Amino acid sequence: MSTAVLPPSPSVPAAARVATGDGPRASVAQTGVWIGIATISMSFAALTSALVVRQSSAPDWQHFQLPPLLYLNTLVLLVSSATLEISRRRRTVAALNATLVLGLLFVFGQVLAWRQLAAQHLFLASGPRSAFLYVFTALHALHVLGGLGGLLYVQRRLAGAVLAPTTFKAAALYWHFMAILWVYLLTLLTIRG
Amino acid sequence: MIARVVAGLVVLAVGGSAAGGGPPHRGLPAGTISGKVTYTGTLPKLRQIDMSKEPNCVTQHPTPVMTQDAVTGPANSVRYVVVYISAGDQGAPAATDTVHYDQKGCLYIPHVAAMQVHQPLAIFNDDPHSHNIHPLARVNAEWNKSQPKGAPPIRTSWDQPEFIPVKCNVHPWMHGYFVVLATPHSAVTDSTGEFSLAGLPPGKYTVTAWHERFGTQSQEVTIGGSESKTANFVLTARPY
Amino acid sequence: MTHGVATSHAPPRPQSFLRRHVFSVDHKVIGRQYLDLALVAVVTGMVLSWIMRFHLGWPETPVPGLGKLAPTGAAGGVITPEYYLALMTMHGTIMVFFVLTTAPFAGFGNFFLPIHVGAEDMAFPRINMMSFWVTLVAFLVLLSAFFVGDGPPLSGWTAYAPLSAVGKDAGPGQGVGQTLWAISIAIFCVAQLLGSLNFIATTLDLRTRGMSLARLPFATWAWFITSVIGLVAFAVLMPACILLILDRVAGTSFFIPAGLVISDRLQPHAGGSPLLWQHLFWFFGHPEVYIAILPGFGIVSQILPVFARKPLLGPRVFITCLIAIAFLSYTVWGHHMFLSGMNPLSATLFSVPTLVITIPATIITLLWIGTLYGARLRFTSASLFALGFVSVFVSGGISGFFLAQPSTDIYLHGTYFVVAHFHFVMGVAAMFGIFAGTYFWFPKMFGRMMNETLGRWHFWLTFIGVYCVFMPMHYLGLAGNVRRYSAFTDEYLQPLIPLHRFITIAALFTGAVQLIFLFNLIRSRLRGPKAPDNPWEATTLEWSTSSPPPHDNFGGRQPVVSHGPNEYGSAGPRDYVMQADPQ
Amino acid sequence: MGKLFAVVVTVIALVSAAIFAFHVWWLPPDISTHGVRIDRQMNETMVVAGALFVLGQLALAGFVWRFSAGERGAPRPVKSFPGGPTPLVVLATVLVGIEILVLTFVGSKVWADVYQTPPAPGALQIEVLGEQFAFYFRYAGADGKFGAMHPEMMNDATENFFGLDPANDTTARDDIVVGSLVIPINQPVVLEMHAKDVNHSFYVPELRIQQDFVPGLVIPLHFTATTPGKYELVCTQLCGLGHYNMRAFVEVKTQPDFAQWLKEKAAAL
Repeated sequence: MSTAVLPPSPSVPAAARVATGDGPRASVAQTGVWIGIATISMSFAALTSALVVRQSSAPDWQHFQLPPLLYLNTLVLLVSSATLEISRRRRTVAALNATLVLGLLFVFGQVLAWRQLAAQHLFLASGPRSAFLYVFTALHALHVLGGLGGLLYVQRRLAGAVLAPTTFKAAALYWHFMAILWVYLLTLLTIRG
Repeated sequence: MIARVVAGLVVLAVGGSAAGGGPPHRGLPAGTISGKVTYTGTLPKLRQIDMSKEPNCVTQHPTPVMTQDAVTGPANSVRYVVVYISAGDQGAPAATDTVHYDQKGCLYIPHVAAMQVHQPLAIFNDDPHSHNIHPLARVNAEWNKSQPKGAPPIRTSWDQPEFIPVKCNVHPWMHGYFVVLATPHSAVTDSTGEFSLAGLPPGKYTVTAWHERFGTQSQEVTIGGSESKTANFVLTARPY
Repeated sequence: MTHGVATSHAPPRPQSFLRRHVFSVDHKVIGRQYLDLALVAVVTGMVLSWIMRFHLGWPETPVPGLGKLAPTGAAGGVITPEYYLALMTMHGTIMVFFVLTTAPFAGFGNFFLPIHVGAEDMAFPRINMMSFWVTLVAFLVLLSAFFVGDGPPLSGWTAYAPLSAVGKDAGPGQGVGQTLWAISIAIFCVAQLLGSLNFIATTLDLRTRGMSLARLPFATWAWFITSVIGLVAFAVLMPACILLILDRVAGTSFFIPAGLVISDRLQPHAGGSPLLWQHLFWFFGHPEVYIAILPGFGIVSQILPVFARKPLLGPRVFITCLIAIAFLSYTVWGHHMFLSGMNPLSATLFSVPTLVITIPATIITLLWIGTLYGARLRFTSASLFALGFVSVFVSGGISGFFLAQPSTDIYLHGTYFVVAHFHFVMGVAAMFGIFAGTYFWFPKMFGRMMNETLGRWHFWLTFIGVYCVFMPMHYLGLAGNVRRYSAFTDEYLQPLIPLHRFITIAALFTGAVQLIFLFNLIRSRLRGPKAPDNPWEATTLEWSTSSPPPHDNFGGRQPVVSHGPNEYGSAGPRDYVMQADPQ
Repeated sequence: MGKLFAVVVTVIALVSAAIFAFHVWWLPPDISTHGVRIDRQMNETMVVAGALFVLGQLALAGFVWRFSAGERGAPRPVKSFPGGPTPLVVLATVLVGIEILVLTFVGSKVWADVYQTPPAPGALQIEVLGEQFAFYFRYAGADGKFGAMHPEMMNDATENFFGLDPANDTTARDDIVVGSLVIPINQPVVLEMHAKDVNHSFYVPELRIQQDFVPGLVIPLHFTATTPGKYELVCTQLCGLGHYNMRAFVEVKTQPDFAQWLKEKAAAL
């Protein structure tokens, strides 16, 4: 059995372990995020088709003005994407902290928007449009919290200067997707007024 | 099987007569309130129950069976009226005999069963096919049980007073009532429309007559000693 | 004997028993855990089917002991109609989700996909471990429906609204039981999505040197494509379950229209569409049946060449057909709803892709049969079950022709013909795939050989048994026997009762035969003879490492692949070339 | 071992196919005008599918019989399928492809006549209500008009299954509500299908017709019966614990008998 001596190939890191080498394999985290994005998009596509079918199935679709706070929250989320991109390019912790704060501000803003809706007596069960509004905002906020968890993990590793750029890129990719998804959802809910 | 049918008949005879429940107090003076329930106004037209879905039941009823929500007897008497003491009851001993509720020929026998809170109730299925009993209780706990052919009787009791409509999901025309009362003094009128509440210690009572379609009426009756008072009720009937 | 390159540093080896055997991130332990869960689930599901079949054959005969086990559901040992439907719902849900999706895909896939691609573990080991424990939680939540409220739900594994969405007014089991069902399935979706994510990331990114996509073994191709289908399918079922739970507990009306009077009560809902649930469910439902069968395709295509001692005929054609089936599986869901009140024109539109999808399936079957041409077939339990898979899949697939056309579906929809079709394809063919995979990979997974004689007895009795159970169901369907009936009181069903009794006897016999397999599993795991590294002389990477494989699969060396998985029947001292053999 | 497998598979294939071929269990005789074409479609598919089934199983059995490794003698050199996979792909695509075209084209016409064409103008209109665990049927009565349905007034105890309000809806007073579907022969009938609570289905094997009730929708279903007699209508969509017992009888009467029956029911109102 001839054992050819080959140059040591880049290690095969599981995402859990520190990825020092910068080989193509290290982008496993990015592949994982892209697959996650595909899954989440499919879920919201299913919910979109449910919204369309539900709107046409009965004339009880409510017509009310969305609380303007939602549009402000969108701005907050977009700014947080920008700060994250700055943090990724310059690997600065300050910008990353700003992203975390803005992310939390967005989630807090969403809850505030819920309270405004409640004040207008628009609850989950009061009609199909408000039901879909609550379902969309709740599921999106849940995934934003998941993204914040990822950013905390990235922050801890960035502080310890052991963060592979691809892992940072993966986390940033997920966060930008959160912003894009929210813009889509808000547009859908607005035009389906 | 034969034994149960005979038992069912015996109960029918006892339950059918107007001498309602409520054991008399030993030795104390005990009065009786009796009377007759009649109706005025035009009766709704009773419709024939269509049991064509269940051939076993169609064969058990040679003559057509009419709906039982407004059953009347001779001289405008009204059947299936529950007459009971709604106020002034002085805490008589609880009724302990088991109330028999039978399903025979895709009908509930008796159509209306009066019982006291916590009184044992036994539901029999004497049909050659499965029934399912669904008491639509709101105050009490609601349940919905099937009783296949030959299954053991369902033994239960109710712990809150309530007028519980009972339906069979498998045979939608089957309807009955469990009238659960706080007092043991109650009676269900038969086709003569007469009732009698015995064993009442002296006191002021409110007697109420309830019918599933013609509503409720109450009267005040005071019992001095071992005397018998009459209380007649006249319910109003509407065609639709 | 393995040839490869020293990896820079192996992952730290967990020490405590808990870390190594219970909360382990090693894909092999997780694969075994999934298979053990599937074993418990399949035994539960089979026992439920025994009780159901016995009730159909002899409705009035009490089952001794059942009265004590289920006092409300089976007072006096005779089960009530609602308990029969509850058992049917749990049988369907347990078998489809916790056996046919868990064992062939998550069980064998978790164990062998990383080894097949030459990796040390899955791309995200911790997520992989989480996906098993979340599946276990889902299974326990589902089983808790037996012990809570008024019993398990009775709306079938399809849980059509409004029967499933209205609440306890719709009947016993529709209160707490149905909510637990919906929560359990939502949790299961999360677990499957995490699993699929791991499978795809590992297949794409962690392939060792020389392991191009073309050289992936067929089983891995099947797991990879199944995980892509699963990703999209379960991503649709989860929001559907969330909307169903909201309809049930939060008073929304996604699936419940106005003016419904149930148990003499006007329901406080308005505007929902019951067809919306059917569309969302079946958009997941049909890809789900391909998730159950494609791993079986992969396993059979992996096993047949080994025992035919010749390459699989047309490997590229096989892979193309798998991909074609994956795409087409998302265009056919309407054939479940021809008569459901959906626009009749779309029935014609859905019937065309349904019939077209039979072409790739037929091609794959012909490839298997073509592989047998000129072979030198060796008969072991694994190869017998693989051949049995081909025969049973042909029977099940052909009855699909009748259900794919709306005109014949008018008569056959909702009858036992449908029950025969999906049991043959999912209940038997997929199970034969799992049996074949077990007999084939048991030596590699546990380092011990299974007993061949017991294996052969198990095959012959099961093969004949399943035909006796499920082929007559086609005849029941032709006679118009409606499915999901707990008793046959209609006059036109009376002459069919003897056939039902024959099926019941065959089902009890075939079920009992599975004890041979169970006994063989346990005995071989404890006292089976030591297994060599490559007992079947196969070529894929798992056979070039020890049995069972070490913690990092290849003992510190990363394999270099220089051959495809299909190198059988070659000239030379050995009639096969292993993938890891040097050039 | 290979020969045993081949024999078992062949026996199973031939026995199963024979039971199908000799119609040991088969569809009941058809009594509807559109049913004959469904039966023809069923027979055609049975022939084609039966052939594919038997050929498939026999091919598998034959190859296993022929190519199992002989215990005696030197191992024969391995031969691959003549021409590789392409002939099989072509065979499958052409064979199954043609069959699909034929079945779809013919089948879609049969389906369209029943489900995509409006009912004939002179069709007798009958309202059907599917409720938890019984069917009820309503005829328009003398005035030819159906009274409005009020879900909140539905009361099974007083046989008011359709929630009619005869007090102040005069058209409802003459509506005939019965528990079995009585229809005249050779006259198109259109059923307006209402679901009171959950999904149900309308299935009469002899009429070769099946259609789900969907709560919230009123679905028309039309057919024409040709043979007098009494047939069973059953529910095929799981609707709860009484699903197995949800049944009604379909009585197909000659024209005079039907008119007589209608008069009796109207009088008994």
